[in-house]
Amino acid sequence: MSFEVHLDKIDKVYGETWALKGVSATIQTGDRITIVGHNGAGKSTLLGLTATLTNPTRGTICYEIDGTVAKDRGQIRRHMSMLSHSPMLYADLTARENLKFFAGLYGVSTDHHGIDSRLEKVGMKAAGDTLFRACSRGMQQRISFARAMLGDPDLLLLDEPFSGLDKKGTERLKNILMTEYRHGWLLVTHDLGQGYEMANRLWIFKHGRLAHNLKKSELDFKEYVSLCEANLPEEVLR
Amino acid sequence: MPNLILLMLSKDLRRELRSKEVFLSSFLFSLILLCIFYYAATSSSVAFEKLPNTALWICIAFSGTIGLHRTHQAELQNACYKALMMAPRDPGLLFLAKFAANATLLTIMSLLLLPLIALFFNLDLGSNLLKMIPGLVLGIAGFVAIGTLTVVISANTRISDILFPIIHLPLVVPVLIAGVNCTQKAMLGEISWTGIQILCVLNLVFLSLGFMTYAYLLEE
Amino acid sequence: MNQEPANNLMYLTAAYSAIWLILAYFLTVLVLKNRRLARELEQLEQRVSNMEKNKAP
Amino acid sequence: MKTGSLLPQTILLVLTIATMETALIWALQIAPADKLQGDVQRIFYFHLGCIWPGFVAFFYVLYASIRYLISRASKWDRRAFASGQVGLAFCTMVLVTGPIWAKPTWGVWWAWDARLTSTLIMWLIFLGYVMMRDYIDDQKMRERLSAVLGIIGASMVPFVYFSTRWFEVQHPKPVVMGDAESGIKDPNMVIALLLALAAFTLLYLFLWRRGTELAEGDAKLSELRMRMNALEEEA
Repeated sequence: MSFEVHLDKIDKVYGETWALKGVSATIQTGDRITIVGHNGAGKSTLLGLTATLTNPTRGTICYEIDGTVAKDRGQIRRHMSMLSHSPMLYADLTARENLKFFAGLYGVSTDHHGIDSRLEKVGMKAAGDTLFRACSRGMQQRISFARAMLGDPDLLLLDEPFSGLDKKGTERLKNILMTEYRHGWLLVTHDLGQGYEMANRLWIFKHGRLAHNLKKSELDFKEYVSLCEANLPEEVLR
Repeated sequence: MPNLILLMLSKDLRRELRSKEVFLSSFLFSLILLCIFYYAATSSSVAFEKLPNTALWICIAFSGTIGLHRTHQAELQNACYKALMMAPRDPGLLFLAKFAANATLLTIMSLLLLPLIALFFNLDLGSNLLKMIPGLVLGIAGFVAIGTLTVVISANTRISDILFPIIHLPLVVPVLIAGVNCTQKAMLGEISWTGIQILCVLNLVFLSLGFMTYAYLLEE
Repeated sequence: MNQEPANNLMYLTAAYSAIWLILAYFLTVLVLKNRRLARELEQLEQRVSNMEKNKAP
Repeated sequence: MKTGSLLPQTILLVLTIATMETALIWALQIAPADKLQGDVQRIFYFHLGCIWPGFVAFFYVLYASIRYLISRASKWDRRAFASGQVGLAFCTMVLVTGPIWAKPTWGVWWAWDARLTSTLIMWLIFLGYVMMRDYIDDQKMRERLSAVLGIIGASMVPFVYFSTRWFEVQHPKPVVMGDAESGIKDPNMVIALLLALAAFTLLYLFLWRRGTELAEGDAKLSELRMRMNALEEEA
């Protein structure tokens, strides 16, 4: 199964600010791309655009599924899902009820057992019947990962999935991402070390432009950090 | 499609049973409204007993607005609505599902309100209850059909809580006029067929409008 | 119908002046916005040309 | 381009003023006073004159909003918005002149007459439409949501009219002077009414054009400002 996204000269304008400017790139099957950029540099916008949640002001996005161009939004959406810093799950439902609802909504047929095995994969089987609001932030994010994985997506859109997690929680979620998931993703993050470790492609955004689009093999971590420092303001790098 | 509606309905009902958000915001609020209503009526020497229908619809209009706003806020919490927006589903069907869930919640709320109104206004509902149901249900359906759209529209503005009633209530005036008439007649033991016909037409128009335009609201 | 004609004329005047007042208000708002727009456009165009001059050499 | 659009603009303006003058003269001087209502009835010419383009304005909002959602071209949003604004202004005129006419004829400023009520509700619907735009920052979002609200609002207008009238049948009017004895009979009255209609239609066209141009200027301005910001940020 191949799933490719072609971005062609994308402009996106919000109010009077330019979120994205002339972004052209291709996301190929299995690309694990880490995106860094200063605040408001259009990283989340890019994820929203890729997820077909919003339309570009100018330019086109083209999706290719198994070599044929897909037009139908529903069909495209089945191949992607999003995991962001907000879990996108209902606080008043249990983990199991949440997953059941979204499985139904996304047209994934899962019986009781299926939901259980998905919860087991993220190590949350025991907490399946606790209310989502009673779960810790780390647990919530793991359940949210199970939600994102419901449709077995070919491309994961990760919008700062680690924010608000402690070190242990981050490690755990990262491990799950690296072991349980085999396809590509777009990861927006502030943590350069993590971003570099998890990626096989590195994107650096500056003022809404895709300033650098590099393969991981082209540069080592030190070079990456210095490249980021050259492009990004200090407050992003902390 | 029935699947999707059932799914949304069971989710919203379960959420409601746990959080009691709509119950608190709508039903208890209506109770307070009824008290105010009593004192406002009697202090101006209006026969309070003659106003059960008025009180019913004022409660529905006000608490319905609050309830709709509340349920949508709950969707926005944790960005759940974003997950709904990304669902690979026909937006029109999503609208119908959301509408069905909202309408069911508000209908249950108003059915709970009916005995209370009968009690406060010394009304003998027994024989006329069945005659009231069509007007009430259709009226609420129309109210919610528009509300399901306007609540999303106003949620994207900076002052959603204020703007929602301002844009919602004028749009549902035709529904309210027809609904008020239907239930008033029903309380007198008649059925207003014209009123029910009008309500049916309005519902049809609202639902098709929502079916066609909801796609444009499910964007960022 | 049972009012004095003079009184009647007062209402007539009131109605017509109300129309003109609303119209005048609308027009004033339009004109004022237009002026502000023209002013800002001029300023911006100047800024743009300044920047381009700075860029050219 | 600017000089090209200036000539029709001027012609339209001159035409509007001329028709408006003639309509005024006809309504206030030439048309005879109403037998029962007296001179107050003269309010009616301009009162009715406002309603008609008000309706046109709202149906244009419907049309332009649909065109916007199909094409997603900002020009349709600007046209719809300008039309909504003018419609709101005309609706306000109707709402203000209505009570002024009602007081000497009906004896009260406001009666819950179907015409008054439905105009009031229509006014509220479009006040919401015009107001909402100020509270959405993102342009595309504003255009999209306005278009949806415009469609819902404008398609509600006939129902508002219908339902308020239907309601009136249920409850006979209070002591209201009917229009049976008075009303428009004299040919000069008809001419006055037609002239007022023509004048306000022309006025609508003129104001709508100006409003659209203003919105276009605004769009151009924010585009420029945005490019400036981007340039300065990079520099």
